[in-house]
Amino acid sequence: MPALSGELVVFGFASFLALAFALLMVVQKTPVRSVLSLVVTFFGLSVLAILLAAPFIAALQIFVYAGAILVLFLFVIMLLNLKEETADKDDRPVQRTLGLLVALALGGLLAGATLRAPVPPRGPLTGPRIPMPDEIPALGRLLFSDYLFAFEVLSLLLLVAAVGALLLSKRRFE
Amino acid sequence: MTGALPGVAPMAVPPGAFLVVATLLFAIGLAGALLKRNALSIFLSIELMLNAVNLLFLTYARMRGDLAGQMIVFFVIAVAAAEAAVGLAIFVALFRTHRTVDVDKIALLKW
Amino acid sequence: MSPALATALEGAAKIAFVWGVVLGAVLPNLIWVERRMAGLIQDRPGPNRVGPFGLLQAIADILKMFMKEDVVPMYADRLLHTIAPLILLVPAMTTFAVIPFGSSIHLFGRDIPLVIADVNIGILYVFALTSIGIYGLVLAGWASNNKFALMGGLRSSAQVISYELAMGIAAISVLLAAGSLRLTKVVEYQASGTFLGFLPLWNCFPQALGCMIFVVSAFAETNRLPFDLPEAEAELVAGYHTEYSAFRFGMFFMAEYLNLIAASAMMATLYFGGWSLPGLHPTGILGGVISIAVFAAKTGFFIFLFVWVRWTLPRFRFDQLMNLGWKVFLPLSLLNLIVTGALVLWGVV
Amino acid sequence: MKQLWLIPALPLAGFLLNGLVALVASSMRAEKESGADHPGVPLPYAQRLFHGVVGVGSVGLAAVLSFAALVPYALGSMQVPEGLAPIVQKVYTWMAAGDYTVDVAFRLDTLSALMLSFVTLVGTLIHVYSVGYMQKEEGYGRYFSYLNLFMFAMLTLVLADSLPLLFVGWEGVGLCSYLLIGYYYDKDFAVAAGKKAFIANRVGDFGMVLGIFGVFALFGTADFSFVELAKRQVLAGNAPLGVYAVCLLLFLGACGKSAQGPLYVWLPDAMAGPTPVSALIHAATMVTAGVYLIARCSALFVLAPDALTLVAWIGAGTAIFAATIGLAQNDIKKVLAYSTVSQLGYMFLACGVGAFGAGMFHVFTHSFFKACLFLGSGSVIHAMHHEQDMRKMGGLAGRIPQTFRTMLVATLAIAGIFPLAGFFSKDMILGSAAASGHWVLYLVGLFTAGLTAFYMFRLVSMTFFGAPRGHAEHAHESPATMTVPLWILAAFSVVAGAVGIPAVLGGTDAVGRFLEPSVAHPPIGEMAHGLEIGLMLLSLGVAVTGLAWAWRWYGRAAGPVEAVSPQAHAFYEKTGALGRLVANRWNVDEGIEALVLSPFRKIGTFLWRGFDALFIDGIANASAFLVELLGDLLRFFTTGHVRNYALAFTLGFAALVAYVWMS
Repeated sequence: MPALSGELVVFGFASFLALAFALLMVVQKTPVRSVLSLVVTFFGLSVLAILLAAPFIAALQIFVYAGAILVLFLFVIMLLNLKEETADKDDRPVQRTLGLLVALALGGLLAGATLRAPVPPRGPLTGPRIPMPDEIPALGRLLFSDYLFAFEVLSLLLLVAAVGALLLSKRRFE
Repeated sequence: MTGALPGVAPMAVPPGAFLVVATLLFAIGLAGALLKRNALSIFLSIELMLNAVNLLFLTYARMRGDLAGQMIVFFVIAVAAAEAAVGLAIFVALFRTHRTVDVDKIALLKW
Repeated sequence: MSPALATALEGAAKIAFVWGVVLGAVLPNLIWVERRMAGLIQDRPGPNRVGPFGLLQAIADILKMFMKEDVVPMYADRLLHTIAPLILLVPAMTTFAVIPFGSSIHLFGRDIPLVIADVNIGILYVFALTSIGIYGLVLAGWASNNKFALMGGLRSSAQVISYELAMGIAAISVLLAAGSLRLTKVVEYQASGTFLGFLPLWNCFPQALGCMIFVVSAFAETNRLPFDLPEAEAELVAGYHTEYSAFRFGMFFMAEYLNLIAASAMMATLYFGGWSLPGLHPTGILGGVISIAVFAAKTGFFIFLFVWVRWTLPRFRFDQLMNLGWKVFLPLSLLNLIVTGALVLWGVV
Repeated sequence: MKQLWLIPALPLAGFLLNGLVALVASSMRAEKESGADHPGVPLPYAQRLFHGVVGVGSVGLAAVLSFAALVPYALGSMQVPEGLAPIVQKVYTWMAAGDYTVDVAFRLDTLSALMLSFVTLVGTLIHVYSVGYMQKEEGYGRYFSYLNLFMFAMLTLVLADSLPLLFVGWEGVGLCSYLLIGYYYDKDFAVAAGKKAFIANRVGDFGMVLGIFGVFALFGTADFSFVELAKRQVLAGNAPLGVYAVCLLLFLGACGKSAQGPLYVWLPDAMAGPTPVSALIHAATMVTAGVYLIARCSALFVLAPDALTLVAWIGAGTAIFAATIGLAQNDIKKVLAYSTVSQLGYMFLACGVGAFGAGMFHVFTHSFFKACLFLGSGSVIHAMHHEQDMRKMGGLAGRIPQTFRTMLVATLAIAGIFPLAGFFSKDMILGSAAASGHWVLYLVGLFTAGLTAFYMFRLVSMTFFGAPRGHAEHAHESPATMTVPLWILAAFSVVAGAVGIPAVLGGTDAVGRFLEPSVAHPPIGEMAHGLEIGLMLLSLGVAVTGLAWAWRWYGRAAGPVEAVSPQAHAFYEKTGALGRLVANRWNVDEGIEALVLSPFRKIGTFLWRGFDALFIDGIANASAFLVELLGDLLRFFTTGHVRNYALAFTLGFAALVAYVWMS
C-alpha cells in the first residue's frame, strides 16, 4: 500500500461516489432518480478512467453515456410518464431473495477470481504503450488500422439500430 | 495480485483496488437487473454492468500499458449506444400496447 | 516557490480572471445590451432609467431576483427542483476552462499560456459539459410536476440531442483540419497559414457550410430564438422554468447567458481563429493583451449576433425544428465532413 | 471469319429482344383487356413488324456470317487432298475440374460447315415464311422468340467443339421443340404432344449423357479431339468393349432426337405445333441432329462394327415401318411426319453401313425438299383455313398453283426422280448399302423408296388433283412471304444433289471428298460400274412405279369424303386385319401404353400411396409427435417471466465462475 497520495484520495472519492450512487440507483424507486444516480456513478467512473490514463474514454463516457444514452432514458421515462414502481409488494419473494443472494455470491466470486487472476494475456503488446501524454492520435491510428473492420461493422450496426428504433417506435396502429 | 508488466509505469493506486471496485459495481448492477421490476430500471442496471466491465478493461489496459484495452471500451460504449436506442424503442412500443413496462406484468415469453 | 505551487497559483489566477470578466463584466452588461437592442429593434427606448443609459438595470434586476420569494410547488420533487438550476449552471461556468482566450504572456519568468486547462480532449470536454447541461432543463421540467414544464423539458432534451449531432460532426471536421482535439492547437492551426493564398486559414472559409451549421446549431443548443421551443411563451407559459421564481429563476437566466457567451467563444475559437489575427504575431505582455482583445472582440460579435437574431427572427414550430436538425443539418454536416476530408487529403487546407 | 461465336450469339440476342418486347407488350395488353392471350386478336402492326424484323434479321445475319465463314473454308478445304485443319475458337472456359477443363469453343470443319450451310439457309427461309404464316396469331412475339432461341441452340449444337457443349445445344433444341409443339397451349392435344416429345427425348438424352461420360472415360476428354484419338486407334486396330457400350448409348441419344426405333412416337404428334415449326425443327434441322452426332463420332462407331450394324438395321427398320404407316394417313402433316421418320431411317441406314458421307448428304438434300414439302403443306392448310384432312381437299392445283408446283417438285425430289436432289442422295445410300454387301438392307431400302414415292404422290394427288372436296373451292393462294421461300426451297431441292453426283455419272462425288477429313470412311466394297448403273435404274424404276400406283389409286380422287379412293378402300378391305393395323399405325402407341406406361404408372402409384404416404410421412409425423411430448414437458419451465430466466442464467454463470476458480 503506497503512501496516501493525491491520486489515492481522488481514487477513494471517485470510487466511493460510483459505488454509493450505484447502490442508490438500485434502491431508488423513482426511475428518474435512479437515472440521475447512474449519471453520478458515471462521473465517478470517468474520474477513475482519468486515473487510469484514459482521458479520452473518460470524456467519451460523459459525452456518450451521461450526455446521450441516459438523456435518452430520461426522455423515454418522461414520455411514458413513469412514476414510482406501483404495488411495492413484490409478488415473487423467492425471486427477490434468491436474486439478491446470487448477485452477492457472483460479486464475491468475481472479485476473488479477478484478484487471483494474473495480468491478462502476456502476449506481445498490440497497441502503443500507455500512459502517454496524448494518446488520442494513437487511438485513432489503432482504430483505423487494426480495428478497421470492427469499426466498419460498428458503423453498420449503428445504422441498423437507428433504423430499427425508428421502425419500432413508429405508431402503426393509430 | 501480480503488479504491472515490466516496462510499464507503476500506478500510484494498486490496480487491485480498481478491480474490486469494478466487480462490486458489476454485482450491484446484477442485483439491480435481478431485483428491479421496471424494465427501464433493469436496463439501467445492465448499463451499469457494462460500465463495470469497461472499468475492468481500462484497468487491465493500464496494467499492461496496452492501448488495446481502451479500444475495446470504445467499442463497448458505441455498441451500448445502439443497444440503448433499440431497447428504449422496444419499451416505448411495449408501453403503447400494454400500458406498462413492469416485466412481471408482461409475461409474454410463455406458451 | 515550488513549481507545483506556482502552477496552482497560475491556474487560480487564470480562473479568477476568466470568471471575473465573464460574471462581473460581461454578464450584467449583456443583459443590458440585450434589452437595449430589443428596444432599438422594436423602435422603443428600452431600459434607460436606472443609471446612465439604464446601465445599472442589470444590477437592479439581480437585486430584485434575490429579494423575491422563492416558491417551490407543492407536488414538486423538492430535491430535483432545487438542484436542477445548479446542474444547468455549473457546466455553463466550467465550459470556459478549455477555451484559449489569448496567446501566451511572459510573466514572472514563466511562460503562461492564456488558457485555464489545455487538456488534450478540449472539444470533447466542451461537448460533454453541454450535454450534461441538458439535465438541468429536463429535470427542471420534470421536477416541477407541471405539464408545461414537462413539455419544455422534453422538448429541450430532444432538441439538444438532435442538434448535438450536427454540431458535433461539424466540429469533427474542424478537428480533421487542425489534427488535434486541443483548442489551443486548433487556434494555432488557424493562425498558421493562409487559405487559397489570400484568406486567413480560419475554418469559416474552407468550411463555410460547417461554420453555418455550427452557428445555427448553437442557437438550438442554447435554446435561443428562433429555437427557444423549450420556453416558448406562446405555448408553454415559460417552458421548463415555469415553476421557478426568484434567484432559482435567476440561475436559469444566468446559465442561459453563460451558455450564450461560451457558445460565442467556441465559435470564435473553432471557426474564426480564436485570438489570432492575420499579420498579428503577439509577443510579450502587450501582445498577450492584444490577443485577448482580439478574442474578446470576436466573441463580442457573436454575442451581438445572438441578440440580434433573437429580436429579428420568429420562432420555429417544433416539427420544423426537428426536420431541420435531422433531415437538413445532419446530412449537410456529413457532406461538409467529406469535403473537408478531401481538402485535407489533397492538402488544400 | 474470326468470330464464330457471333453466329449463335445473334439469334440469342434476337430471342432476348423479342421475348422481352413480347412479355412487356402482352402484360400491357393484359392490363388493358383482362386476360392475356385472345386467340385471333392480331397484334398491332408495329409490334408485328418489330418481331418480324428482329426475328428474321438476327437469323438472316447469322446466315450471312456463317456463309462468310464456311464458303472460304470449304473452298480452301477442297483444294488440299486431306482438307483444311478445323478452325477451333475458344470463347471462354466453362468448367474447370482439376486439370480437365471444358471450354465453350466453336469448331468449324467440313462436317459442321455442311450442317451450318443448310441450317442457316433453311432457318432463314422458314423465318421469312413464318412472317406470313403466323400473321394472325396472338402469340406472334412468343413464336419468334422461341424460333430464335431454337436457332441459337441448333447453331450451338452444330458448332460445338465438345460433347458437353453439343449437349447444351441438344437440350436447347429439345426445349424449343417442346415449347413450340405446345405453342397452342390452350389446346390439350398440343400440350400433350409437347410433353410426349419431351419425355421421349428424355429417354434418349439419358443414353446421350451416359454416352458422354463414357467418351470421357474412354479418352479422358470430351471435346472432339477424342475423334482423332479414336482414329489413331483405328490404325492400331483394337476396339475395347467400352467403345461398343458408348456407341450404343450415343446411338440411343441419337434415336431419341431423330425419332428412330420405338422412340419415333413423339415425332408424328409433334405436328401439333405450327407448320413452319414442323418444317424447321421436325423435318429439316433438329431431327437430323442424331445423324450429325453419329457422323461426328463416326470414328468411334467404326471401332464397334456390331454397333454400326445395329444402327443400320434400326435405321432400315424404322424407314420401312414409318413408310408403311405413311401409306394410310389422311392428315397431310402426319404423312409428312412419317415420311420424315422414314427418311431419317435412311440416313441411319447409311451411317450403319459405314457410308457416313452418304448419310450426311441425305441430311443435306432432305432438309431442302422436306422443308419445302412442309411449308407447302402449311400453305395448303393456310389456304384451307386450318383444314388438315386430305380427304376434305382435292383439286387445289388450279387454285394455289405456286404451292402446287413447288410441292410437286419437292415430291419428285423425295421420291428420288432423276435428276433431282433426292435421287442422288438416296441412291448413294442404297448404293453403299449394296456395296457393303448388306443386300437385305438394300432391298428394304429399295422397297421403302417405292413406298415413299407412293405415299408422297398419294399426298399430292389427294391434295391437288381430282375434284375439290370440303371447302376446297374457296382456297386462296398464300402471300409472297410464304411462296417465295417455297420457290427457293424447291429450287434447292432440284439442284442440291449436284454436290454429290457419283463418279459413274461423270460427277465427282464432291460431298464425299468434302466430308472426308471430318468423318470416318471405313472401306466399303467397290461395285462394278455396270452394276451401279443398274441399281440406279432399278431404284428409279421402283420410284416411278410408286408414283404411277399412287396416281392410279388417288389421281382422279373424287366423290364423298369418306371413300376418296375406291381402289384403296377395296384393297384395305381385302387385306383386312393387316390393313386396319397399318391404318392404326400398327397400334404402337397402344402397345407402349400397355407395355411401358401403365406398369410405370402402377409403380408410381404404389410409391406414392404405400411408400411415401405411409412410411416417409409416418417418420415425419412420429418425430413431430415426440417433439410435441417433449414440448409439453419443457413447457412447465417457461414461466414467461424475464427475471426468472435472468436468474437461471446468472446461476449458471455463477456456477461456471466457481468451477473455473476452483479448478
